[in-house]
Amino acid sequence: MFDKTLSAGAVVAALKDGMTLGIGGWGPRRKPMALVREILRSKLTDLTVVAYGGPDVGMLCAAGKVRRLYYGFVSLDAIPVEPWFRRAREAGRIEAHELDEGLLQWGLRAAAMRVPFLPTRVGLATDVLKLNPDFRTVQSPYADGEVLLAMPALNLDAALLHVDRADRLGNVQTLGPDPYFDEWFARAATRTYVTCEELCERLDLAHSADARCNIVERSYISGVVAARFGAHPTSNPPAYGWDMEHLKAYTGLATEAGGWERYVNEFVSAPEPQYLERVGGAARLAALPPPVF
Amino acid sequence: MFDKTLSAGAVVAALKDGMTLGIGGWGPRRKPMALVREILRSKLTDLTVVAYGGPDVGMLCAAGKVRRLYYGFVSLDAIPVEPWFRRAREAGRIEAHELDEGLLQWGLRAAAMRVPFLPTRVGLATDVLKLNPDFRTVQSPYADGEVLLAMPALNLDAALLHVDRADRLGNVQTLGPDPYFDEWFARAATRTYVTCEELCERLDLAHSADARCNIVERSYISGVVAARFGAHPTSNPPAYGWDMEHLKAYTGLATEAGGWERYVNEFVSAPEPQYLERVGGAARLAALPPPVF
Amino acid sequence: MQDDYTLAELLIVAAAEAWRGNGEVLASGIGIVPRLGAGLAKLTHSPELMMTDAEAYLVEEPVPLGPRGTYVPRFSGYMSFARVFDCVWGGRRHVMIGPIQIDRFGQTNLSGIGDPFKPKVQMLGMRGLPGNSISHLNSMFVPNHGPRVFVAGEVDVVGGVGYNPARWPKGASDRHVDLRLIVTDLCVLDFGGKEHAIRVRSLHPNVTLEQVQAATGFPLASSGQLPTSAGPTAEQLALIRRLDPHGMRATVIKGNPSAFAPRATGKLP
Amino acid sequence: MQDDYTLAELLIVAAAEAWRGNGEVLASGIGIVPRLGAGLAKLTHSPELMMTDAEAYLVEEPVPLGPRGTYVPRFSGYMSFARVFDCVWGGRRHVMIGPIQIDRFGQTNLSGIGDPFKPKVQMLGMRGLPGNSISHLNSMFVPNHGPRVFVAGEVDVVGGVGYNPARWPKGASDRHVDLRLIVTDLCVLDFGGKEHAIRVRSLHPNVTLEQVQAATGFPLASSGQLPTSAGPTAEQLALIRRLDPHGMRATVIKGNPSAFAPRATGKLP
Repeated sequence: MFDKTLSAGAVVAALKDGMTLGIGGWGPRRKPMALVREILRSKLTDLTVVAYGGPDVGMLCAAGKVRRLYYGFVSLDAIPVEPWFRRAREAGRIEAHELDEGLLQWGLRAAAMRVPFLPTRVGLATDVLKLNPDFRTVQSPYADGEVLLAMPALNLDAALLHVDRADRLGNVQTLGPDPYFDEWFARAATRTYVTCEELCERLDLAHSADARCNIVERSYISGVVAARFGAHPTSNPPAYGWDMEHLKAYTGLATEAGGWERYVNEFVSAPEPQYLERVGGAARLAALPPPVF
Repeated sequence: MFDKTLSAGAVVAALKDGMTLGIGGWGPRRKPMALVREILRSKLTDLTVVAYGGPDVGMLCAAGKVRRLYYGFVSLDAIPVEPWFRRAREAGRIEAHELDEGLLQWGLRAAAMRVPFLPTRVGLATDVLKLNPDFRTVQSPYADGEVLLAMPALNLDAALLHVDRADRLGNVQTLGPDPYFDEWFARAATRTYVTCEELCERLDLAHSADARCNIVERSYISGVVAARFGAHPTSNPPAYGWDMEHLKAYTGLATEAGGWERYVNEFVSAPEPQYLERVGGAARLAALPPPVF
Repeated sequence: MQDDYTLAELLIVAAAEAWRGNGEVLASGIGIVPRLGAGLAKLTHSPELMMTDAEAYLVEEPVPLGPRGTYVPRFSGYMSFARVFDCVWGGRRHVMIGPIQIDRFGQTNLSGIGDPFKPKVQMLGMRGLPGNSISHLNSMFVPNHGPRVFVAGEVDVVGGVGYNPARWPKGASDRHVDLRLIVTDLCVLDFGGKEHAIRVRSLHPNVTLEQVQAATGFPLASSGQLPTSAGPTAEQLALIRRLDPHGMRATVIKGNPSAFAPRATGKLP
Repeated sequence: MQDDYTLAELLIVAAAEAWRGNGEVLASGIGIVPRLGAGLAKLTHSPELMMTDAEAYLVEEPVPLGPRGTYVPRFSGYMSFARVFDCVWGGRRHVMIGPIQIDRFGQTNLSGIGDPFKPKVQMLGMRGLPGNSISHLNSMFVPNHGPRVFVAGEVDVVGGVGYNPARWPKGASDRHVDLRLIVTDLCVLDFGGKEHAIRVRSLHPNVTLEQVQAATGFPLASSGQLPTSAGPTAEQLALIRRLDPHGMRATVIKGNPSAFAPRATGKLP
């Protein structure tokens, strides 16, 4: 057969400055953080990022990797505003294309369906139009003649996702209750790279009974990286919750001089195995409780 | 609480001549046949029907209930062309709005999202446009300027579905591997009526673990009818397969003089409990094997 | 005895009223008071309301706030984020959120303060405001009624649409816009004034119309004798306690005052 | 020994070639020969192909035709009908179907014969032809090559689009249209002629170009010495038998002839 496994470093080496990257997950949930950290370790820059943002977006902003950002929010949930994103925004350092959450997925669907736009009322009469001056309206060709926002396709050069299981062929499964919009990030992207908690030789042989947890067919998956706890410090339900202790410390640094350098030195500069040790090791991470709402 | 259960007769009494009805399922799969039979027993007529057609469409055509039909196909699968649909078409008795299968769901999604149309390339350069002379194109307002088909919303007055489980509140679950487009029929409809194999008091109390099998939230379900084997002679996987013996006899009648009257007399004229007896009774129906492809 | 309730508890009862008679909609209360209000509505006057476990499932019994002990929610349906948007765009939902700014048109802001291209204070972002406000019923909760929230001009960033004709492109449809209640720590407002102007509907105990107007950046409509906002009945209070077993509602208003505590006049932050 | 195969088996090998070098696409073979061809492609030259169990799941091992005995398919992914359309519109698919009519432009018909408003013979309907043909790779299978299938004018009902400029509205894009092979009981055709004209690519044993042209309602392109279509190797034959344990391929061509049986000349239905 064939084998799509590669290292996080090889994924990042395949990305180019100026690319448009989609990042799966939702806020502090199931983010491909091992790949984000690998980007932080690299020289990759000048990115356009499309995400339901959490610490992925915050860290990329803090590191100056983001030129342009399409987002509905950037939040750590229990910490409502991502602190590093806030700093970057208040400094005017990123071109902010703020969107309605539903509009963002509509743009991904347009890209997935390979149409230039999808119509909607959402965004009309709001400052979505001010923050996205390139957006146009379209008129219904039917008797209603209604004018709608033509949400443009958010075509991605690459999407990054974290999943529970993957195999060497690129089949993937997520086991949490909500797949978020990962499927649509993948379908909107030319290439998609996933990190996974568990790498199998063949998902059909190992986990056939869970095939309905397959969020997108493998033709959309270009590369697979084994990364146990690769979503940390975000959650990967139901396996582990987010690491609020870590996120609080990370947030605290945002108001300190040299805070980002400290975070990088302590958690990012060393490779991933050390990262996992520094945040407490496998036993602690596996025991992070799921959040209760 | 509240209680949405009613009889099949009450459902049909709530429908009006000239309405646009969507029918869930796919070909000879999970069709709300008990409701279709109840329509056959009624005076309801002049319907516009939207369906991935199987014997539901064939029977409604045979009975002269259909004025206008939106469909991608009408098939019994192993019997590729639905025989009664074929007769009606060849007699020129129905206004046929033949669509691409994907276009049909796109029209349902437009209705579900309450937009007047959704754009697509699908249907351009084909006789979909000849058979749907009211369809219009729309031009992308972006630099590509591409001309696309503006698939109009297929707004339904009512949708009819068959599900495995429902409760009195209108919560529903389907247990088969494919939910087809039932969700989108429901979202496209002002009201949706379901028949169910198993009626529960409360699905949250009885089958919470299967909540992900809930195909659409109960705000879209107006009425619930208990109808064990309500999909017969179509399949309801994984519970029972289609009844090919019955479908073959039904097909054979289409080329006989008075064939439809014979079918009605034998299977439709008596109420549903007798129908189930006449087609072999519960033990036979429960043992109908799933088809193998 | 019946008067022995906090302002937060009164606000929960007021919030619950937003969902009365809505029919079968998804009741989304974002934040402690709105969520408890939605739960209370479902447990009393509006059992047909739908509600989530705040994650991906629908429940028929509102999930209590905070750690659950041995309580395990039971699911009647599925409501992933993807399905939420389908539900929103389909219109069968009523959400109550806490914007950082509201203007006379009912336009709302959750994005930030100042220039949206370089905000003085960046907040959450648009989140679902544009979609919610243009698709289905919307209400708002303001725990700190003052002119910083109820701004004199337009909100700094329009996230949620309102009844501002100047904002609507020609040919666009506002037919699904339906703003309902604004529950604040001073009063309950609605959009029942002329051309959907914001109107005082009831005043909380010991609050005067003058206080409310002084704390609001634009003129409020009002008519006749204003009722006093109803507090919880004993039954409602018992339900509120069941829905909030850890007393998280005590954190909503500073000092967790009684509903009948005297108000400082000329409240201006 | 190696020549001991049926025409159907040769067609399966010819069909399999359609999916060579496509990359990672969903290989959908509709009907016995196309489905066996897709399976053969995956088991030999193109393991990256995706395939379904003909219901709602993806498999990595092609599912054999007919009753399965103790064989239980194992699933690597999910492919409901809804997802099929996402896959189709996304373009990562190659389908081979058997149209009832094909014209010189590659336009195809599965709807019916005669006036589409009152057909002489109603067939299946458009099914997925418009979407398939405008979105991704398409091939065709014709077990009865003749002028009733390869019609002189346009097909009676255009379901699948082709290379017919007159059909395309100004400004519409045909950039994803990519018609590949037509495998018939006489030959293999492609769209490699001038302006995508249909061209003979290879002739089956004992078939002449003249026979093929006589059985086709429009002029076919061809160039130079035409090769004879390859039959299965022993390995391919073994795989075909594994994929079709009940011998359903014997029902495809009337009489299930050897690939080397003599052909009647002037085959005209």
